Amino acid sequence: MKTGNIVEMHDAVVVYGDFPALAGMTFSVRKGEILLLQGPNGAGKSTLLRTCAGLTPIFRGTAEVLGHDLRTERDLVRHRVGFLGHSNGLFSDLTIRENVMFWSRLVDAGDDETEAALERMGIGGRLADLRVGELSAGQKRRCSLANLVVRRAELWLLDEPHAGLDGGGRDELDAILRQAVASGATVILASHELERTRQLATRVVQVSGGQILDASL
Amino acid sequence: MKTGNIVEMHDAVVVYGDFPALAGMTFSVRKGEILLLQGPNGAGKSTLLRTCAGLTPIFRGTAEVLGHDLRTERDLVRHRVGFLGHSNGLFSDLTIRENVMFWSRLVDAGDDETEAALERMGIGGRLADLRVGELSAGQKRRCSLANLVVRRAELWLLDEPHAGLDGGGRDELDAILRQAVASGATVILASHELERTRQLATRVVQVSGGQILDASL
Amino acid sequence: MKSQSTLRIARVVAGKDLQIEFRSHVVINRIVPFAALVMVMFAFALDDDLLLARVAGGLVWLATLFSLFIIVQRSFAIETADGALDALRVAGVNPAGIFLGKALALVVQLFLLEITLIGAAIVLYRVHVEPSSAVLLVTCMFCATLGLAFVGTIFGGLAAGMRGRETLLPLLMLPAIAPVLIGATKATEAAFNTSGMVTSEGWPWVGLLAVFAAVFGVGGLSAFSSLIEE
Amino acid sequence: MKSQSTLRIARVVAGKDLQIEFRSHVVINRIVPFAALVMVMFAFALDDDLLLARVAGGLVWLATLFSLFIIVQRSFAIETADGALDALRVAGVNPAGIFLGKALALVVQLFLLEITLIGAAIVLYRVHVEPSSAVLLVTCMFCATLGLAFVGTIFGGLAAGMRGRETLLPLLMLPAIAPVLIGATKATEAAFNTSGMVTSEGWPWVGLLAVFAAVFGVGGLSAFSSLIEE
Amino acid sequence: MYGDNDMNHDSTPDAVGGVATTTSRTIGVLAIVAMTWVLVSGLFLTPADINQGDAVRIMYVHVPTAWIAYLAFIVTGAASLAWLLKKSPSLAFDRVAGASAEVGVLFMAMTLISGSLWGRLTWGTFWVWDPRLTTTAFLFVTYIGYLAVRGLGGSPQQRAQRSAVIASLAVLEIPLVHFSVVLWRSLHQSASVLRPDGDVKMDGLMLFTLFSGVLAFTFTFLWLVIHRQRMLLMRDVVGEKGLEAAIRERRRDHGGVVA
Ligand code: HEM
Ligand SMILES: Nc1ncnc2c1ncn2[C@@H]1O[C@H](COP(=O)(O)OP(=O)(O)OP(=O)(O)O)[C@@H](O)[C@H]1O
Ligand SMILES: Nc1ncnc2c1ncn2[C@@H]1O[C@H](COP(=O)(O)OP(=O)(O)OP(=O)(O)O)[C@@H](O)[C@H]1O
Ligand SMILES: [Mg+2]
Ligand SMILES: [Mg+2]
Repeated sequence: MKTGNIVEMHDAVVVYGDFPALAGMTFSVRKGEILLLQGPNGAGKSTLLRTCAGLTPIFRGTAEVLGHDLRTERDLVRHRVGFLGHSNGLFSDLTIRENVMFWSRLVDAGDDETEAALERMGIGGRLADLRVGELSAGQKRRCSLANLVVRRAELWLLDEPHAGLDGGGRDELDAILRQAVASGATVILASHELERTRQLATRVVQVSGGQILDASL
Repeated sequence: MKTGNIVEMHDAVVVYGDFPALAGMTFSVRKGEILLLQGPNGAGKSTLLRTCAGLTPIFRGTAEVLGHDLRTERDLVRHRVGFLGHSNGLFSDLTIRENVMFWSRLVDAGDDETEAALERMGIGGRLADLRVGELSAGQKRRCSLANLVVRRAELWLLDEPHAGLDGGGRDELDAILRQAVASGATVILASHELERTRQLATRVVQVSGGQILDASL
Repeated sequence: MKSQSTLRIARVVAGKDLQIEFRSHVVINRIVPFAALVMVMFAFALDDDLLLARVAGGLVWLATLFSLFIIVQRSFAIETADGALDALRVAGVNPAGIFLGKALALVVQLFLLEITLIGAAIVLYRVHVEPSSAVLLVTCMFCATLGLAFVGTIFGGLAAGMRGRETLLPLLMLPAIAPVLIGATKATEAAFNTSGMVTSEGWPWVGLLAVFAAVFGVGGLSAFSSLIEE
Repeated sequence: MKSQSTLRIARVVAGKDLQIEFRSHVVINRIVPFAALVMVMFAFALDDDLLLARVAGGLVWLATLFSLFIIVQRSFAIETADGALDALRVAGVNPAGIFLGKALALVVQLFLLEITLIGAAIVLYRVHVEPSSAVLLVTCMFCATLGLAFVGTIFGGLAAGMRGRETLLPLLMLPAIAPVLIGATKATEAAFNTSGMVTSEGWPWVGLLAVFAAVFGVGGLSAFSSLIEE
Repeated sequence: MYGDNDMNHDSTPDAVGGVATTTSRTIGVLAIVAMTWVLVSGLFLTPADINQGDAVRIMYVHVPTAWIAYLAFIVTGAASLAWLLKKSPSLAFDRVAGASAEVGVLFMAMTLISGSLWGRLTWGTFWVWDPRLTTTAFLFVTYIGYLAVRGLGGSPQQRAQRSAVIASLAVLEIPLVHFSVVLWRSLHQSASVLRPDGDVKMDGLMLFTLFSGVLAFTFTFLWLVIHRQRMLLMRDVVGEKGLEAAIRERRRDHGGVVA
């Protein structure tokens, strides 16, 4: 079932042990959307994002991301997807710059892009040479966002990306996401910051009990 | 210098290695306040809270909490203070109930209080018997809040307590704090959720560069 | 009153640790087989029956030692994984109580392990324990276990806060534990009547173990608070 | 092209690991002393020079083995502490590349360690290495190190995602590594001309080590993706 | 597709339920019959060994359990490989692998115990430093580790994936155990092989009894695996009813608070 959609999920079931965290999810995301997943704690938002990122296998049903079936062609999807979960994925013994450098090397991005990303997230200059282990919660979050920026992904999956960021950081993040979408990317984010993310999102989806309740515009 | 104040800090300096995270802080908190610390990432909010909790030693200056000098009488303070940091302090191999039980046993609280706290945080019933390792981010946060509730502290130090909680959880938390204050406790919290916490707080303090900028009402 | 509360805390903490073990069966399902295999490997590496019986005592305790690293690491991974130790500190939970509690849990798990290993030694290394030396053996195990548990808790708590703890812990513990290793080895060899030792020669070593345990027990009780405070 | 990118990834990953080691000096400052201490302790426990020289080879590799547990644990603690491994997986970074990279970093660190230990053995246990057997010794070290690094990376990656990994890792690794331990011991004894072995007898064992390394190298390259997946 | 395969494989009662029960019932009966015969013949009909005396009767348990344990681990390895290699395998492979490994560990334990008893009677000791014995111990612990990994939960695919890799590596140990004696002798100069293998003098009946023992344990193995993997099937809620019920309940759970 090839559609132009970035994400196409049909009756997807994801189980942890014997608990169906996703209880038959059906939804689709069009290119250029900023989709906001909202719902109570334990609804299944993080699981949904991890599934789209190919981190958690689907037990039943089908899921296509960027036109590839997640079960068979996951590897073709991965390098085009950027994922930010509850953890930052940083190496605490390295400095901010070294962390971002590591990622830009992996994706063959130039050092100038690294510097640009650092500046953008306001962790250039003195901070850039601090061990990540010595950073504050928000500074760490900023660093992992910089890692994400240098990846230039086509599909951004963000789990509570605003958590820990200060006002300025949140505005910056919103700007980055809008810019990414403008340049052809698609964004799905889960968040409890309704006031802010409702303005950011082009569509809001209610997740609860492991399924989509209603998709209101 | 005995004052009636719950927290009395004067020119307090806290250093990590050679970096002064708190660069001479002077401020005081009166009984029954809900004090909101706000400021940019890396301002020193978490450090300030950890210092008040006696987790981080003072390098210079003086700090009194609940009328006791933090350097000499920290042990007299501790059991009267409740602290919630960026991490939850849970045992992931135990169930929610066992985690909260552990704390209530430590403080000699009754089992009924445990159950009450669980109900209150919406993690009773089926959830209460799940391994904490199997919980969602927000459910974990709720559990650590339940741990805090059973402690019945006189001074609550909360670092971004709303992070990860859904709308309902945030309202519940606010209610809990207001109630605690009503029954004689004092609350200091750091947060980036300005809209919400501004309404909750009785006083807002701007922290930046390891200092108090201005104490506006 | 203080001490009374110390004991209560200790009971709660130990209860929690054993509950976790009971839940995850880590010691039973993983560490015991590991230790047993270590002994098989030692024996095989030496492959010389006479020699084997001679060094049996040493091997038992060497295996215990390496398992101790793992058990201690596990015991404090529980506390630090999600900042629970911090939470205990802030809550002003009596550190002496925490120390006793964690040590107690370690004692139980270690004892279980050692019994298995001694059993393995008797089967694998063909050592004999006369009833007369059984009491020596048990006392030795008891004192050694106490010593190991106390040292383990002290350094486990010390390393808990630090980064790279998985590498720091063994380095810190090894020298501190060497005396136990040697004393226990000698006493056990005496109990086994191997390497030319007779039972009676074992008791002085047990005395050493007891003193060692006492020293580190007292040390831990008084110093643990300053250890987990950074 | 694929393999080319595999190698590039491997270089980046290994570079990162070594950079971290260079920053934190964990192997130099902690594990090497630990291993050396282990050897001293063995010497103590056995206290019999003839015997010691005889089992020197085995002790070197036993010490290496126990250090290996720590190094591997450390190597993957880096990746899992803050979910970096997850990030690498999602980013679709070629798993074979990650495997090679981590293994390579391990090889470097292990080799450093082994040289120290052999040196220690020569000093502490008074073993002699004729120039003629030096080449055997080096080849043996090389093959054994590869084998250990591959096995370590495979099981390190496997345990990385799991709870109670600090206890799971040793249990899984020990049986897999036993052949290396035995083979390397025999070869080293041959190189030392101890326990009645002459240099020439060492080579079959080195062959065994080489086969072992090859098997686990290929296995790791092909299976690592399925290991760190999910 | 994982899911759907699983559904038609497991959901239809006669896929596992029906067929399995009839088959397993017959197998169970066969197992009992064969086992009884082995007991009778092994304990009473077969002669005692010239130099080993009645101890030799242990052989009828020792050898079959050892061989069937091999078989079990090979089955585990095969199922695991299938899981790894097939593009979209069914979880049934994983369950068979797990069940077979459990039974294998059980049998290997019996080999170890019967062996050490036998050793006590013939060599006067429970254990000798024979490569066969040592490698057997390694093999045993390897699969204990395998079961430990399986016990860790997470998503079924995750468990299957990880344990499958271990199983397909671990199976390589079996030739190591089998040929250890030969290997050791060829590599190891001062070969400490205390026992030339299989030099037990056997008359026809003994041999026949031995192989009927092998048969009996094979049936037992099959019976246990079939039932065990069905229990595992019950445990992961793959059975359609289980999953559907769980999904329905999950859908009803709105965390108390939903806008
Ligand atoms: C703990 C002690 C023992 C263990 C772990 C053990 C293990 C094994 C294993 C794994 C096998 C299967 C070998 C293969 O076919 O690959 C085996 C076979 C056999 N064992 Fe044992 N064994 C032990 C003691 C003994 C003793 C004491 C005897 C007799 C004196 C014995 C006699 C045999 C015989 C006759 C076979 C079948 C022929 C062969 O394949 O070698 N075993 N044993
Ligand atoms: N362990 C540490 N070692 C060295 N410096 C540290 C350490 N922890 C924090 N710092 C520094 O102290 C400063 C204050 O950190 P703190 O966590 O208090 O900030 P914060 O106000 O909580 O920021 P955020 O809003 O991001 O949580 C930061 O600039 C940080 O770089
Ligand atoms: N590792 C796990 N094992 C078992 N169950 C799990 C696991 N992780 C999550 N769950 C369950 O799956 C459900 C969904 O979890 P998920 O993290 O997706 O919720 P969420 O929507 O992200 O919640 P939150 O808003 O708190 O982050 C929860 O009920 C949780 O109990
Ligand atoms: Mg979540
Ligand atoms: Mg902070």
